[in-house]
Amino acid sequence: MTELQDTARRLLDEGEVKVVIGWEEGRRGVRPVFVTSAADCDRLVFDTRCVHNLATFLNPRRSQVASLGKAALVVKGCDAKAVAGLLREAQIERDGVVLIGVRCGGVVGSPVAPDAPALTAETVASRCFACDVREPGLVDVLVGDAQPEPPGSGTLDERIAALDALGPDERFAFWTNELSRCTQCYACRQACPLCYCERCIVEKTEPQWIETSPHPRGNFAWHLTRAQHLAGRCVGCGECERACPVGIPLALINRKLQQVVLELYDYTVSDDPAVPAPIGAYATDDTQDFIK
Amino acid sequence: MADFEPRITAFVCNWCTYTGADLAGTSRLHMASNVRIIRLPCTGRIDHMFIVKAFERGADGVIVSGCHPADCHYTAGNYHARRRFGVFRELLSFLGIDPKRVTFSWVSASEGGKWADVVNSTVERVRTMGPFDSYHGLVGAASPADDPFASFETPAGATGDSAAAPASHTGGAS
Amino acid sequence: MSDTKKKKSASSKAATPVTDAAVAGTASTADGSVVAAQVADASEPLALGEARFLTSEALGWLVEGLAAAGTPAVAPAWAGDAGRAAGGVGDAPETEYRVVSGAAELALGERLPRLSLKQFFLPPTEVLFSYKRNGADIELTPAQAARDTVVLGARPCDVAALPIVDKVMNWDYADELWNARRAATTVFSLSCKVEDDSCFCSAVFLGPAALKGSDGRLTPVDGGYLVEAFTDKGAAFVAAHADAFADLPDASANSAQAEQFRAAARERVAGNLQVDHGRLRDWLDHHFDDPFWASLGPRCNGCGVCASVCPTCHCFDIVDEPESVGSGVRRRNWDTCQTCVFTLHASGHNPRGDQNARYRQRIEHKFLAYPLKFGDVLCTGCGRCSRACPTGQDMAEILTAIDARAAEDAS
Amino acid sequence: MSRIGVFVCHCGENIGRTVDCAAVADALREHPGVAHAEDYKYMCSDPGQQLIKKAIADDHLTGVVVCACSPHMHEKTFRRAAEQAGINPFLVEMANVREHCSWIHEDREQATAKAIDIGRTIVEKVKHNKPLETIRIPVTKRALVIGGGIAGIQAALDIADGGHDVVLIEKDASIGGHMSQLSETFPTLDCSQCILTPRMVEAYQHPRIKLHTWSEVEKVDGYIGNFTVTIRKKARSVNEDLCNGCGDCQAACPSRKIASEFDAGLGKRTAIYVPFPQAVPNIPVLDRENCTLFKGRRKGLAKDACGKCKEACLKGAIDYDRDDAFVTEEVGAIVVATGFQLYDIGRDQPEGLKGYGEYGYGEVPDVIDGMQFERLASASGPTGGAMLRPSDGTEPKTVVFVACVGSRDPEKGISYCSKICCMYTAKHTMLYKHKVHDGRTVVFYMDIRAAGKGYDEFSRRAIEEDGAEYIRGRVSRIFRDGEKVKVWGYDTLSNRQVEVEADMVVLATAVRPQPGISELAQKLSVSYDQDGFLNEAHPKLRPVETNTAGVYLAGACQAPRDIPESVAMASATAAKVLGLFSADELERDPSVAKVNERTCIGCFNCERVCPYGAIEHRDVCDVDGHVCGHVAYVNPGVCQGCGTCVAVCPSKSVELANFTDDQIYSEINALAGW
Repeated sequence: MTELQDTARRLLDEGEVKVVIGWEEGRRGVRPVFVTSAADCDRLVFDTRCVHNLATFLNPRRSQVASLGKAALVVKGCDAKAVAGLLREAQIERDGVVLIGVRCGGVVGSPVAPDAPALTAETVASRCFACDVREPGLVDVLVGDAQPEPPGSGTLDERIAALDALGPDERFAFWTNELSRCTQCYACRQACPLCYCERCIVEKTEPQWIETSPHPRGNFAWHLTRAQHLAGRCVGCGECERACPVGIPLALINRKLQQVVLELYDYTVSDDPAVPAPIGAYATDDTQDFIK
Repeated sequence: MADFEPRITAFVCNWCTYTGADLAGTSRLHMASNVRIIRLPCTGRIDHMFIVKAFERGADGVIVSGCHPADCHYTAGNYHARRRFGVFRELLSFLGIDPKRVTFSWVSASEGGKWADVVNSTVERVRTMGPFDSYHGLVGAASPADDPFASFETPAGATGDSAAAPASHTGGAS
Repeated sequence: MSDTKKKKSASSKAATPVTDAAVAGTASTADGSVVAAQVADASEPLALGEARFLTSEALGWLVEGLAAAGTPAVAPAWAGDAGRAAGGVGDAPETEYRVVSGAAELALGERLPRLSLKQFFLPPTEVLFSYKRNGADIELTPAQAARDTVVLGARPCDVAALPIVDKVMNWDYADELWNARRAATTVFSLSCKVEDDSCFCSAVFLGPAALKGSDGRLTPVDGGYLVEAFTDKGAAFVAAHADAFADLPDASANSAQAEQFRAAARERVAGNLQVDHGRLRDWLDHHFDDPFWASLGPRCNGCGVCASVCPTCHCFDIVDEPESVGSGVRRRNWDTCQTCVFTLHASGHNPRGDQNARYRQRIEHKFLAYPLKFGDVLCTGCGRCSRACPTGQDMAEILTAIDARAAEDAS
Repeated sequence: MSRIGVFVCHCGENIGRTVDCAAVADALREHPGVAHAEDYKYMCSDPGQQLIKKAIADDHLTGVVVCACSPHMHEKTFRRAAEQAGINPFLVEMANVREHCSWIHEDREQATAKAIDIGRTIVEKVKHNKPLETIRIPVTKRALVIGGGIAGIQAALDIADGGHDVVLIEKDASIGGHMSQLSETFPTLDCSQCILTPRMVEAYQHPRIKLHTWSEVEKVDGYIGNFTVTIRKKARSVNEDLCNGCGDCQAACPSRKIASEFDAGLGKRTAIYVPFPQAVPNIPVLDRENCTLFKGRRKGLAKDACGKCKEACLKGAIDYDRDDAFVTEEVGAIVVATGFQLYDIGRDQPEGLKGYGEYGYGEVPDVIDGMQFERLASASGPTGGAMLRPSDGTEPKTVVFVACVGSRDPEKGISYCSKICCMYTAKHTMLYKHKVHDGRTVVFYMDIRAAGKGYDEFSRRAIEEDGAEYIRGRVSRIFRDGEKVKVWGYDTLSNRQVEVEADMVVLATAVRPQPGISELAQKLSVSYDQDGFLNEAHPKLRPVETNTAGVYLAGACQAPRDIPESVAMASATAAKVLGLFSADELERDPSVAKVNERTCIGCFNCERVCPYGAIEHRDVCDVDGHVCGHVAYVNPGVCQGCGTCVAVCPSKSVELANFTDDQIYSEINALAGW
């Protein structure tokens, strides 16, 4: 912790950055914080409640953040993967941000807790099971103690397997029920570090491909598109699901597509921006059993 | 369901499949009349939204077809399409939209016969699957238990054509 | 019913609203007028009805009976597995308002429902009319009329939002759809035991047992609920389902217990937030460009979840959705001032260029613009915005901060 | 409000027989936005076109739909007609109710209903058609030819003779390529140099040809008609302007034991050298790898270890401090003629090839490849044309030739046929026999592929007149046995093991693309196949074009080619180039992609998928003029209109003209409730 705070203090003191984006203890659990003076660096914390993907704040179109000046970002594994995505897709420049890596052994489901819960198979966020990054790469500084693998929890993959085992009609019923609650508030989009478009396709009229009315038909179109646009890009940070005010299990869809791109194109999203995403590339011998 | 005539929307590339379909015509190969073709320059141009919108507009099945690998008029459009649809197909399936309702095929300009097969086999497959009511009825479909404000929805009839149960539509003859 | 009975019941209930008003009163000295209004609102219907007893079992078969009769009964219910996905460590199971049909679903007085009651009066999407072109002329089918509905056990903060939004829905144009649903719906609130430190109803002229907007009220007592009706609608519902509403086992004891329950709740919530709305409003009025706003924007995702879950946010968007060539539906959908497209001009210019400006808009609409136009505030202190915010924006904290600045300015 | 005109063609009976054309016209007349609908026997006939023109004028049509045949049939016809009537041709679309309807259905009712749907779909599309103008691109009438072999020389001469300037670049010190190394050529056995050298000189002296030898393509920018090519002139250490090719420097050079590339390693050369006496230009290069002076400098010696060539040069042309220089050339077209290399079958192999260690090539001196044999047989070769084997300089009496070494052998990584080996092996047996009359030649082969004018007769002559023994089968092992070279093989016709005691073995090794071809291909954004040969635009109809407009292919860079084919391709590319240069402006189909810079977020997915490299980066500046971001820009001169970029754009900020989202959405929408 002090290591993190000292690093932040040094960066601000030396004027290398104007703001350090990390986590602080709020009135209700931890939350993102924007520290602009060295004096405030002791507010910075990192523990199992730091679930937010801070890479969202690097979206160049978040002018209220950009206007704070050059930033240092505290990143755990999933944040670093998202930063790599932004680099891969030319949204930011590497020397435009300082990355303070924190070793991460997994996080819990929600940042809202009086103090950091211990990680157990029950408390750990199901997505951490699929993450093998204990030490974020790509970073300028790495702080924190070495971390063990997160306690085993394949619940996400188990739920997917259970859905896969159903027939199409049952799956359709499941998702119709889930998606019928969607109000198309787009909190999932806003929370996603890789949904950075200034004008989202859903906001494009002429033509209005996706119906903005939150009836199940519009909601299917929205979530199909969101998932397709994230295929091979999603870092699996689960922020979309956490942001959803009506608890739609979006992580199931994103995780499923992670499994698909791995199986079809042998691709796993990493924190190495040099590795190209699977969509936008191709191999002449790509699988085509589904094409007659 | 005997009188059910599937409605199939086909998205095809201009250089191979569309020309192949032309060849089927010049060869007078008779085939089912349930398919409506939308011509595009290349499978690379085909967006997954086309498929979704086709279903929204009452299609019971969709065909996506273009040049064989290595034959793409634009060298690589079909390769990119192949990847995108490889993923999208899995996505549809996971959300319970039976991928058997979508036929992906390579049909070259010389394969008029294959085009006829693709058309007939797709129509027959979708015919046995029945109309895609579950998707067409999505507006106002949810029951009150699922959808708290369904009781405030207008009846499906009032929300336009495609929300009405399409079981009755009779393909070419309608 | 005999006069004495009527008086008795009237006097026995007189205490309740006054104390609620008193709570509100403590919240604001500068808003005497508003407080007075509260008291008036609250005390007016007291002549009606009398306290009844609804056992938990009776509530169960009342709900089943309504379902059987085809009358939608909306109540807090378990959300089921859905929603656990996003749940935090040790969170209580999610609940939601929905049309219920059985006792097992009911979750009265449990965790605050995910979305407020708003969705039943201003649905996330609703049909205004559908159109169909027949040759030269166009055939319009208007939206379906609202159905008689009863709401059982809603949170006072959700119920209070209804009359607050009524003012917006009727000040220039009378919104038929909203008004029709209001007229067709009978609302029974449930005295609240207060959820957590995000609640601040007592800081916005309300309280855990506020009557605002309620046709009747349930208050937990041993074995069930003490039921009061405050409007004709409320009384009519009780009368229509007399078999479910029994006499109180011990009227005075039960009333005392109910009042005790409410008092304890008021006690718990009062500490969460105290602001002076007069000076707060005044500060907002003169600090449009205050640097303070720049401290709120950066953290905000601009997702507008706060507005989706808010019982009083009422902005909507109107869209035409084609169903084919020449036919389609005109719909009204929820919208929120927190998204960048909300104020985006066709020219590309956006008067609310960043999230700082958008978050300021949220605060100023609720605590400056609405009060100036309608009195009262556009907030019922339910605290959903704080709980739902993915990045931890905290309304109570923000109001405290502004109030502190206001206090400085005042002195 | 749209005013669409619908014209339903009966096509005589072709459509009318199964489709009720009048009914189609009636139905579409009722469709929103249709201002005029009629049917007619032959719309494509002159009276038919007159109907359309009249309606356009009378009803002020904003769009035209012709329900008739395939757009591939008559789209141009009707667009021209509309243009004559004064509306933009791109406001006209065909509804294909013949090939896609009347010809493939029998039920009149269903066919008619379908024809109405097809018509509706296209009407809805045309409502969103926009007037488009043909794209015109200025053309720089100057060509670049990459590679100075026979193909490159031919292309350069043809283009130059056609009246346009040519820049010819060659990576070696001299033009001439492989052909200059050959002794005699099949099937005529005429002396290779005798026919090539004059062409080399002609190219060198041609007033319209600018020659860069010892040079390579560094960078290619721009597009058809407007390429900017950066050329790296490798440090030659000799000033071309001063050198008069006297050769004194070579005479003076102390290091004389360097294997000569020109003699395929059989001969020796000096460090400063002219590759061969007839080299063009006759200007030496200094091989810095093997030069004593540069070896010394690399070791960091204080003072230069040599300098004899500089002393010897009376013109003072030697310049040790010359560095690579870069020149840029503006050209309108590029001919790629980079040729081939022979499969070096030594033990160590790159890119998944296995080599033929079992043949002892590179270990047994008397096992040589075809090019080395050419040098042995050549009058200008290391032996002055005497047939002497490398190991001991004696005359080999038994020579075994092995065909298909590498070729047609997927196991070893190459599955294609190298095409020229059958012929040059036959030639080799003859060249040998003509020099060693009592010699014996044995040829191991798979099949004899002698398709070509006079080719089969030629290979027969080798057998029938010059007594070559052809054994159908593969060779399993070649190894040294004292003075001899033992060849173990198998005769598949007589089903027996064969062992031949040879004095020399000649391997007909496979033809492979030049090293570095993939890098060049990327610079030109030309695709190449799994073997590294460059891809033509269409194997049948566009054999010398590539998918990058303005870039053409000649010779063995596209596939194994013999001399006549290479020359033919070269002339074909010249014809293409001259055609391109025949007009001042190039006309392009306007249905290309365009980026909406207001909503583009610069993720450059489009760039990743564009097959033509048509996407460029554009800076976006804030009000103060500071660069605050980047957006994509589609170069309309390069874009071919496939639309792949549109499908991968997350914010839908690219539109493909005439296949816009609006048009496609409307087509899908038109099918609702059919």
